[in-house]
Amino acid sequence: MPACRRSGRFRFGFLMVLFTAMALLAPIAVQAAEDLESLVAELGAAPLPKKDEVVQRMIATGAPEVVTILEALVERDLYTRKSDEKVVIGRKASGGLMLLDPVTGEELGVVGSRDVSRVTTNNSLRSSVKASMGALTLMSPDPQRRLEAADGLLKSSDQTMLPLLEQALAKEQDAAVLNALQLAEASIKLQSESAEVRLSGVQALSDRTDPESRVMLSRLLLKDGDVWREPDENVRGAAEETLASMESRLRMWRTVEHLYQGISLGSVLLLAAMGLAITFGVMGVINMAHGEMVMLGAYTTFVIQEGFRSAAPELFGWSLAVALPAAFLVSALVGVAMERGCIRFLYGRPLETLLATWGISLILQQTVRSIFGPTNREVGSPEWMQGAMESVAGITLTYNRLYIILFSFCVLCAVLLVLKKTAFGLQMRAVTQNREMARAMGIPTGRVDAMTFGLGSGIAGIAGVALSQIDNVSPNLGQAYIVDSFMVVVFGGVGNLWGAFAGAMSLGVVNKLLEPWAGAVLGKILVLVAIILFIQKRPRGLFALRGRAVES
Amino acid sequence: MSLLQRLTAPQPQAPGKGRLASVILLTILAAIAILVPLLNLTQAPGSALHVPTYLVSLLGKYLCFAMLALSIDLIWGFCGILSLGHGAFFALGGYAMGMYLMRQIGDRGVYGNAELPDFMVFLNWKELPWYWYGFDLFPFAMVMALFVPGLLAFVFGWLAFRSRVSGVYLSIITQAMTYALMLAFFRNDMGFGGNNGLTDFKDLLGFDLQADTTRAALLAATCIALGGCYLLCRAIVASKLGRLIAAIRDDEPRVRFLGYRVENFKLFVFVLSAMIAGLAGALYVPQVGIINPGEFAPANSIEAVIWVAIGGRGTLYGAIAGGVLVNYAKTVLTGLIPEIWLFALGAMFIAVTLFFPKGLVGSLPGAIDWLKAKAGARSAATPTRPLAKEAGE
Amino acid sequence: MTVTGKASYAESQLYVDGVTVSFDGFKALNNLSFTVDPGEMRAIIGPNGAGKTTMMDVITGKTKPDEGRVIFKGDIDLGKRDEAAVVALGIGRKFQRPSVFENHTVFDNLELAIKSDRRPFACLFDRLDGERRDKIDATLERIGLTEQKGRLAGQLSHGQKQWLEIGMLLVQDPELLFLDEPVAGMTDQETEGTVELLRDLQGERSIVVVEHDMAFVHALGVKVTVLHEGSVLAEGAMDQVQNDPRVIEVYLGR
Amino acid sequence: MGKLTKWKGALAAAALGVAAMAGTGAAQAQDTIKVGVLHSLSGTMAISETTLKDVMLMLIEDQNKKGGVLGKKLEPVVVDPASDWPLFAEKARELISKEGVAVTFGCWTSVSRKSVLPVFEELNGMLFYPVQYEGEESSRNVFYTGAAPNQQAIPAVDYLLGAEGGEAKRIVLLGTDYVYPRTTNKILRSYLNAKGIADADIMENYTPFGHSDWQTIVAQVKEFASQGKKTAVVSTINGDANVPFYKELANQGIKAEDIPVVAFSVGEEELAGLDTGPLVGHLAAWNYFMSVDTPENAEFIKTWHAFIKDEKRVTNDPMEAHYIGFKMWVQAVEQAGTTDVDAVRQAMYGQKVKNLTGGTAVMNTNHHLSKPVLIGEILEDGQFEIVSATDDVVVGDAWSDFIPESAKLTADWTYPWVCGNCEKPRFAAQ
Repeated sequence: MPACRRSGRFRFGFLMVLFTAMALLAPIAVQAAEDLESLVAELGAAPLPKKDEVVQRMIATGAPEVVTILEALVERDLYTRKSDEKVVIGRKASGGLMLLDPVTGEELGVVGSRDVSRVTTNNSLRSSVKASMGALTLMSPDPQRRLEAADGLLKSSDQTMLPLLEQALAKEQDAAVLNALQLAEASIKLQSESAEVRLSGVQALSDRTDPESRVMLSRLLLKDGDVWREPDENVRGAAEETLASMESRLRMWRTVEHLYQGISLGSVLLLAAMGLAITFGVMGVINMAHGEMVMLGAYTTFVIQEGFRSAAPELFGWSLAVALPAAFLVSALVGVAMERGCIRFLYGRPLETLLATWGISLILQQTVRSIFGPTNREVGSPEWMQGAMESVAGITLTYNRLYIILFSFCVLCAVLLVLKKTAFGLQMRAVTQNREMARAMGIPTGRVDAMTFGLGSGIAGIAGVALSQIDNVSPNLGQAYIVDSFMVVVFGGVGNLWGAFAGAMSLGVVNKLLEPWAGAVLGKILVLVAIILFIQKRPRGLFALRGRAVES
Repeated sequence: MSLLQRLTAPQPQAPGKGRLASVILLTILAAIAILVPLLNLTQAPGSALHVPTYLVSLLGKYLCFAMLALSIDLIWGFCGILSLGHGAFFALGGYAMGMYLMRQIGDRGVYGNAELPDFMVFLNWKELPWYWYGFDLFPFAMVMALFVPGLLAFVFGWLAFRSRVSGVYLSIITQAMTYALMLAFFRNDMGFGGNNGLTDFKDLLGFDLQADTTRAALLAATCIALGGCYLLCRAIVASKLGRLIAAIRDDEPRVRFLGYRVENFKLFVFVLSAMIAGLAGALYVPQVGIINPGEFAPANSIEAVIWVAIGGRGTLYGAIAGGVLVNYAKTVLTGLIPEIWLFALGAMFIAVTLFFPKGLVGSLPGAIDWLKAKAGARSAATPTRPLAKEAGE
Repeated sequence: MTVTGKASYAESQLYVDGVTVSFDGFKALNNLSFTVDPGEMRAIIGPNGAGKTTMMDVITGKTKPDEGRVIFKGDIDLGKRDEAAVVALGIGRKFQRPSVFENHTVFDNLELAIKSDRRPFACLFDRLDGERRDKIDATLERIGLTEQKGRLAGQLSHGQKQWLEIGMLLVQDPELLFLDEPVAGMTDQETEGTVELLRDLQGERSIVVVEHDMAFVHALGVKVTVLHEGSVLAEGAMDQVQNDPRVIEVYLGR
Repeated sequence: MGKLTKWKGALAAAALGVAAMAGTGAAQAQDTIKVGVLHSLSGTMAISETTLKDVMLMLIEDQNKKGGVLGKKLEPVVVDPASDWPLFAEKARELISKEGVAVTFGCWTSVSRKSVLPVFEELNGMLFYPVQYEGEESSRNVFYTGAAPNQQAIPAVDYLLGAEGGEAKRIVLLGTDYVYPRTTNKILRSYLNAKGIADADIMENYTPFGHSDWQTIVAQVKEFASQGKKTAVVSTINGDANVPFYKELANQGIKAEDIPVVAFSVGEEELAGLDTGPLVGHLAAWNYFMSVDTPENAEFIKTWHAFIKDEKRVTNDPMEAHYIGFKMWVQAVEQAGTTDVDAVRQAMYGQKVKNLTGGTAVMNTNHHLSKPVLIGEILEDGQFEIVSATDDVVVGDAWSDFIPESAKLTADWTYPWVCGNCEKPRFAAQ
């Protein structure tokens, strides 16, 4: 894992802030301070369900080292040394783990990973520790840390934290943290003893639609047996009303979300089909090895990323930028080799190309399986492609999909430009329209054929880079997309890139609109049946030219 | 445009040396039908002449695939319709037989429910769905094995041919059809056992499916069915109807402007071909002991087309040979070189395409001529062209 | 757009009335009207893209007109019928590119064409009777291919293929015959033969010849209709049409 | 005359061909014991099954180093059924009747097992099946070394409902649409109902094999979880579909602390193809995890890395299942003094092998193992941290107690009670 995710370690300046927080928390720390050392040892030895209690007692000591220890616990850096059962903090170092004394911070030397065993945590423990730590890290200079603290507070809904929280709210600049803090504030208010404060909590949520607020509000409307969780009728009424208005606002946003998902599926289909639109649509080669070209692109990405991981892990974010041209080249070269070695003998016999390319696809699959093994390969996403844009409306637009949509449009434009504006594009169109005439005019038809096929294959390779971000990278990758790609090309109209575009988008959107009510399987079946019926209406696809010449 | 022209361009027709080939083929089939069961049942397992049961069901499986290939050749080789979804008809026939075999299990299933197959019992189905009615009767099931694929082919063909969907568009939507069916049959809610399909068959017409005699009889029945279908296809191809569908393949507008309703002819052959595929599926299931939605996979249909191409399209016997040959190669290679057999298979497809465009069997007449010419050349020194060039257009 | 022809449409063999067809905005036929009389031979000429083939597509049921109608024998509307139905009414069509079934023998080509039950099952059991065999032989004689009857049509010369295709139409006994460029790619000798063949046919049935070859049209010596941009530009005897300034401008002049 | 010779020639050729095919299997040297390995090396399942083939080769090589079995070397017979289910049956028959294998280790998917089952029963072969499955089966000729639903699904759900797992009140059952998820979810639903979770709080969703676009479903899960009750996801999503599912899960920001996902088909091997950073804390339930710290496991991993010559390769649960199955078979053969299937079968019952995770696995007379159940959380390095383990081994149930028709049934293959699906004892024929 990139080390950067563990950034924001304990810093001295931060300590000062902490002490202030500690002072505010003084009432909790009145109990006799226990010996931290023995508590840490107890933490290591306690079974999972008992650990939380130990953690609470550690916090109660008010010792500043507690934060470090608890962070280590949450980050799974807390270990028990096997030799003497001492609980230590372990940091990755060359040759194994550098052990630190949790209380004194003193270095205890590097040991192998087999010499220590990790202090186990689980989701509920971590979540409760984070909640308890919220108070301690709310003023951290690191926004990520503050965000976590706010999330922790949201979960603990600790009434005593309200004053500190208000203080933090007043100072906060970062929008995401502010948002989380407001949520936490509302959550704490909703847990208040006073119905009035609870009502104000409900009102504070009225402008939002995110899932967290909906969780909080719907919680008020639950019953435990016959008893309402929320005793006050007014608060319940307000919550109900707010929820209803959220729902109505959400309904529109959900349509937007479905459309986004549809377009995103469509752009994946478009990427997969675009190369085919050239090799199959323009050149007439029924290229069953198209999927394998996509797969080669994905594997190229894998190889490039491995290179980055071993040579320059800090530049990992750039790996995709390098992978794109590399994947294009690899697939294009294999495509050219295929064309020169086999397909060129088959022009004029398109059905035979189906056979030969099927054979090639088997060979390519097995080659990749022999070289890289049959299992999935890990292709990572650079930081900027991870996560999602959480809109205020509570719908999620994931970054990787967003980039793929943009990327597919860029590729489409680039290909259109190549075909329409370059000399090669002109030659290519000339050759596919009238080979004899083109040859007579001195166009090297053989080279143009090879380059056209190379272009189609190269685009498939580029698609592989994008698909590696959302799907398996395995020898079977190509198989999963070949049928869909053919559907898109045929649905849109053979030999027309705009057709492929329209076909991919309409299939993607229709599929995603159907899915919520028909289910994924039935939705897909319906789309296929729709394609079959549609072809009856337009036997040459969506974007076919109508006219005498086309039909002859 | 250019693609469509190419797709509708006439395919080379193998010279009509069908008679000799038919005799050889039917002889081999008769020999298999008589000799293999005989050698399997009468010879002791140690004897050199003994045919192991393993081989009996293997041969049966090959011949079912050969029948599927035959049905594809009828429409592709002679009518120019490339169906990339013929596996669907095969699988539907198989399911009809499978449903009969499931019902035959009766209360011998694990839950002892006489009415419901096991997979329905543990998925809480309370009663038999209506479309399972009647499948406890063998004749009904057999009629369905032919009727259901035929009906699907009729509806699909009626839509497609009437709208003049042709060439690659037709091929791709046949693929959509089989793909959609595959997804549908994967659904457990469909009531066909989902991914596991139908298995654990016990007996057929009261005969134990695991008995050697039953297997031998099934093999013989497959031989007879294949021979019969072959003769039927031959008869059709030789009739005026046959010449007409070949004419449709070569020049569809001309046929249309001679006053024939081309769609009806295509539909007729398509439905017939689907029914042959359905029959092949029905014979296949009791011999391999399972039918599941994997049979609908588009790749299976494409592979079946490849058998035809490898054997030689437009000859009928070539398709049969191709079906047996490719599957035999698969059996041998997956056992012999399990790690790399795909290389061998892939290379075989490419080599046949490049060097024997008429298929292995389809190239035989040409090869014989070439050999003869070569023999003649020694005395007369007449120049000859290499085979591959001659076979290419 | 002169509507010509002496007889009213009720007595005409074919009456094309204001037909318009457009493909994606391009008008292939634009309010086209003309009449062919029973037994008449007519030549239709026009530059590339004038709409000749589309006109035949409309008449033979392949393309549906956007506007206008096509009336056969005074009262049969062809607009709603498909190719097979149009052929059944007695209209035959020869294509520009000779289209015969190259993998069948000459005799088989004619057998497939001869009048018979056109349904699949009938074809499955159809056996040629003596009467139809005689008719095929007579047609073979007429198109001069008796010697070739056992050969594959693909092995015929270009001209022979054209004749075979005409023969395939003749065995159907059509009342109206469309011949699209019947002498394209023929040697002079073959062209002469074709002229003879057509002359021989004249009077038996109505024939519409669509041609580029001026000498051939001249040799036929029949009434000529000139198409331009989907409409009739001029009509009359060849000499008369050849001197029409509009025709010279759009067609002959180029 | 000419015709007659042709006929004769054809007949002779046919006979020759048949004889040639039959001959290939004949005449085997009997100085080795053949072990069949029936795992897909190509097609969709190669991704999981190839590893198992390698494990078998490793185990056999290891055993041969120790001198083989009964003084004979073991000889692996590897075939490729190519993820093609009927081909599985064909290959099984080939292994048993042509190759004469003493035992077969193989299959992954339920359908492949169902496909070969009649063959093994007819020819009285012996199959070791190493993968967790839906149960509802007990065959005389199959030993099930993977987990039955009660050895995986039920303990995992118990964990989610318990205090440690976060006391989930709403459960999403996500699965691929085939028999294993359907059956497991059916069992789970009736179990959840018994635990007081109403049907309204259970969401069930099925997707096709290899489903790759999870946007809608993950969004639906989020939606379902936003109704105020703690929600957890139980995933029986199969094979390849998992990678895109987890990628989507990570990108839509579903954190394990909010909505934990517990999976039954995701192990170390599946995670090897993923960036697990965003997935930390999601769960899986198995009988084995690579991260378990025992000397046996360390030894096993060491041998595996040496054999496969790749330090990065992981080990997983079905590999342990093969390990246990193979060891048991070797012990049973040594004990029976023969490889005869009937004798070995009787010797199998009660065989004990030390688990790689500590404790001892026992083969029961219903052909299922007693094994411990572990629940692990995903770590950043793609390994699992064990957060819960059963105190004792759990006896594999061939027939679930939560399906009424099935609860009545018992499986017991000890002589003379010989039946895999009986309500009352059934005895061997006299």
